[in-house]
Amino acid sequence: MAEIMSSEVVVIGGGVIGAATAYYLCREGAEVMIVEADDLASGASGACDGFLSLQTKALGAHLRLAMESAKLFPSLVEDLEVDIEYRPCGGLILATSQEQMKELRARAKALSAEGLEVEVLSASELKKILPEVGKEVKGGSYCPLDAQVNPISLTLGLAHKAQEMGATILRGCRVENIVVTNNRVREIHTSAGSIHSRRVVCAAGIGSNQIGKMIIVDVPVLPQRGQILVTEPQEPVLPHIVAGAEYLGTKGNLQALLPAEEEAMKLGLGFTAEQTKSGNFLLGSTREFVGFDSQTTPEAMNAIARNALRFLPWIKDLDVIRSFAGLRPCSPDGLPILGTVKGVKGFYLATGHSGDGICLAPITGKVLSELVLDGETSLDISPFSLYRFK
Amino acid sequence: MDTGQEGRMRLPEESCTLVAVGAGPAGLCAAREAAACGVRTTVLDENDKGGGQLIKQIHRFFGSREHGAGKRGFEIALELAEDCANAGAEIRLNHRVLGFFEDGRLLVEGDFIYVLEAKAVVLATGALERSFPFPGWTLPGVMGAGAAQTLVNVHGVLPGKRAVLVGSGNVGLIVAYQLLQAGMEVVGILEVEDRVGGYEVHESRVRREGVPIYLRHRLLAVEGLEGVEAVLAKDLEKGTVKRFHADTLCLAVGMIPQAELASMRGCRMVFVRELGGFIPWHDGDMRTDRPGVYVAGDAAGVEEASIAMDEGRLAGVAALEDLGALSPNEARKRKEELKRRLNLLRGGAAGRPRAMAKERLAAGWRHR
Amino acid sequence: MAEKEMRVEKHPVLGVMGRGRRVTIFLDGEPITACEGEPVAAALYAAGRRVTRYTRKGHEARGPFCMIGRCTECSMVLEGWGMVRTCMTPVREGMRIWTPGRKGG
Amino acid sequence: MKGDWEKVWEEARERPVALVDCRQEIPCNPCEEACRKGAIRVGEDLCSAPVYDPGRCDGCGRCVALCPGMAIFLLDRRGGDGQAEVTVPWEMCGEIVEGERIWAVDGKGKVLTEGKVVKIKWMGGRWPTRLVTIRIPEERALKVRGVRFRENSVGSSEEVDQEYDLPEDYPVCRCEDVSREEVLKFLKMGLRSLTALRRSSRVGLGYCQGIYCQEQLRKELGMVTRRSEEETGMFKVRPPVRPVKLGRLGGVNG
Repeated sequence: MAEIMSSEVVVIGGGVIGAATAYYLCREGAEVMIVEADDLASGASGACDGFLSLQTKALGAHLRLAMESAKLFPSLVEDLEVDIEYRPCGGLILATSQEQMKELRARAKALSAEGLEVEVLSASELKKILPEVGKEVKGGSYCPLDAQVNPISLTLGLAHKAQEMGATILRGCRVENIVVTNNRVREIHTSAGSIHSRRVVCAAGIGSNQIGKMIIVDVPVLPQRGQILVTEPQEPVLPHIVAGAEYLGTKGNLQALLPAEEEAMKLGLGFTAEQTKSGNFLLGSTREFVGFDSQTTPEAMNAIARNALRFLPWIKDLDVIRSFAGLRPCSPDGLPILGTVKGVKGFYLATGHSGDGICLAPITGKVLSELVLDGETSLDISPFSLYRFK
Repeated sequence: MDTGQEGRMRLPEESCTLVAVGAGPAGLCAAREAAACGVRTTVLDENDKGGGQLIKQIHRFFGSREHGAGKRGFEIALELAEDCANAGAEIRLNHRVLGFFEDGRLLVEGDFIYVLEAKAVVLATGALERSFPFPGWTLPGVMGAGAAQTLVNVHGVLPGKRAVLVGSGNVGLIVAYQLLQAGMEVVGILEVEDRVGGYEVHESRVRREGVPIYLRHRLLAVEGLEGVEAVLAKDLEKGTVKRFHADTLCLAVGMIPQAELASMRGCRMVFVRELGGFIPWHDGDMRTDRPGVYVAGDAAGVEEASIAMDEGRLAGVAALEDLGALSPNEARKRKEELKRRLNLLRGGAAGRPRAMAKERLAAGWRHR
Repeated sequence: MAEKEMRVEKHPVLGVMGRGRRVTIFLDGEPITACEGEPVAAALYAAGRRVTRYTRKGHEARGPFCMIGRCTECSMVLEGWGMVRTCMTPVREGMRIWTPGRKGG
Repeated sequence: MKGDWEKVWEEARERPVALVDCRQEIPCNPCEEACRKGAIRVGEDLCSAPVYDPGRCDGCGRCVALCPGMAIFLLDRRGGDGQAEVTVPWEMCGEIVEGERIWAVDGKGKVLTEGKVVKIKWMGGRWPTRLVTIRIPEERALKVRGVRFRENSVGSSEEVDQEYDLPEDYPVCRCEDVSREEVLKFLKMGLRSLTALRRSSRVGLGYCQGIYCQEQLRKELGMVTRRSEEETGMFKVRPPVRPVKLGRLGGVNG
């Protein structure tokens, strides 16, 4: 196609990270173009739950990033025109053994040391905030700052607001090549024509590896499948977002919290539950490396259902009306990949969020906008450098 | 069964040679062919009776002897189910297929959930009544014409006292007639076109009972508080609006093929207007583009029950051929005979566009 | 509408329609006469009850639409079991069903 | 009078004969199967209209009972008294008794005359049809296609005088109760894929899995994008395609 476009910044990917980046860039007055191969939230951002969970983050930089991100959500609620269904509901992690309780206690201590308030609850204390749990449940940890959001509305809201501020969104537009001359990004070839731009943010999620190849950089992002069950809508009955301790285990590869069952291990099973604003329960989830296959499987549906009933037996009479699977852009250590790449000026990475994309989107957008426009960030993002893997 | 906590219960697995999903005319006929040939055959259906939507058809059917023509629909349903069972197929009623995965496995809910694997799967999942939104369409008392038919003919319960029907195709005409048979008053049939859509013989039947057919009348809205109280329609000739006092509105505006399982399985889906919408692509023998997956009946394009029967038989024969249970020669012979019959059934003015669509499908179906 | 008027007693084609024995079911606590084995939705219709649920958003009345288990408009709460499609659920003596979304119910 | 019917008219002086009023291409031949005298032929091409030879008809009435279109009748003029007996298939509710008077109507439902019911006979398999024979003046006999007690229900509507104001907003998606207005709002935001539109508007995310509203959403999107239905595509189908209890799925309450 002959059309030649130009933009100050091009953001590749119309998921939550791309939308957030575009939003914060636009707030700083930048001219932004979002290039999206399909449509907004068509990848992992549209096929995940709405957990904004702080207590599940890795200690250290990851947690700090998440805590900074959490602070930004209330401002988004104010600023975005779409109802993002943000609910500061607090989050629970439930333990099903004394060993797990011990781990949760240790984590709570460590998290508190880093400034995140987390309370350990005995079985009887737990009863006060979640009256009915499975017999196996021995207690849990509660983080009042954990919250919930509608990931699709969030993505849509950010992108829409960016658009209002002048951003252009190219839908159904595939990036075919990135032209680099004199060590600097110059042009992006897309299925809709060429775009002249000296700054490109790669927020392409599981497509990041392919984008990286265009500038001969290996971006180690692999798709990790997460399956979720959706139930019929109900009156609000689940006050918090809830996860099982094994979710922490499979997420952070914490030996002490991995599931005992072989099948569950294979699926990377970890219990999560939330009730959305529309009333549906979202029950998760798995962590599987199966390439780009986003089908749901009978085994996982069965395993997720069975696992959910261990924690919340009273939901057994709910109808499951759908299942879905998202492909998380997974990095080798499960932490995001943020920052520049060596030898190619004007290319920025905002990917590899590994299932924390929704939670980390606002802060990612904010620091990326700083990085792109000022060359430096208000928060140290060096722990998330691409070069930590080498 | 185990209560799940300690029970490391996995999904039970089962296998069989041929599975037909749907115990309507297509599924039963496909299964009968297979079972009669000695192949281990299972039919799954979510209803508590076999026969599909034939069970609510109390009128005598078109077709020829092979299709039970001249008999009433429910009578044909009983015979098909009996034939199928006598041939040795196992008909599992109250079994819901929840999923058909790309690896070919079916997830089924009967008394418990299980995984079913089969070398051949015939999807005969039927169709759904089409509807469209308009003001008041969600009021109780607005329903599919087939829904009203189910209520009166299967359960012997009237949906109301006075009905308006929308659509003068064969379904609209027949259902209007059947509501009258059960003792309901039919206030009128609304038709947006300038002529009746169904056969003259069906039109005549309702007209003889004094039911007016309002041509060039568009349904505007339904009024009512917690149920239908009146139906508004616009006379497109005069530009005036009529209000009909009725407590029931039946929509007879076509059917949509239901082939969601084919779509889930990864079958190529094509949009064929003449056949009601998206259907799995299939060749002249009812094979989809996925090995071992066949489709028949309304799920392969909305047509008559008699066609569903022969398509089911055709799918059964094709599956038998692919399974090696039938010699190529024998299969060819049977397929030719069935195709000859199908051609005859699609011979009239009403059938020709469908016949042509089916031919285009068999020839590969490319975008025009 | 009285039950007698809603049930087809003698049909010109089907003759006297066979029905299960008369039993009582409870709709939002109120007893309703039904025939064993017929779908709950049909029993409600026979009793002149067409509303099967109220929507969560607009509190609008809804009723059976497809009668073959597809539209889910007839879904109601069956005590001890949860949501069921009433057009697919046979009547059993004493079953208690509740109208979802009904105010003051 | 058409050629065939002239012959029917003549033959009916000798014995009751069938009057086959079937002109359309209908894939159907029970009349041929019903006739033991070979008076009705459809032949190989199922859709051809029946060819009928009144000369071979013995007036048994089997075709009248079995015709799915209820388009065959009997005419009997043996009386020769200016009256004819016409037999029609009848499957309506209510009772007809011999001796009572009833309307005779034509194929459009117009009342032709009043007649007296002279015979009622059940024919046609396990679930038979009633054949009702009425006696009417013979000049009307060829036109009779039915009998009826009630008057036409025409007149049960009223004209609405004022310009009728249609409610503008109504649900597109029944399950999730999403209005058309809401859908348009998301289209205005620029959503262009069916999946994205579904996820954002929630049309099709309900209990029924979007089988009713999908077509509508496709239409709305197609109008904006000018894409055909095939190009717009379908909702991705995810299991379970029928609601299933979580306990069942997890293998608990079997």
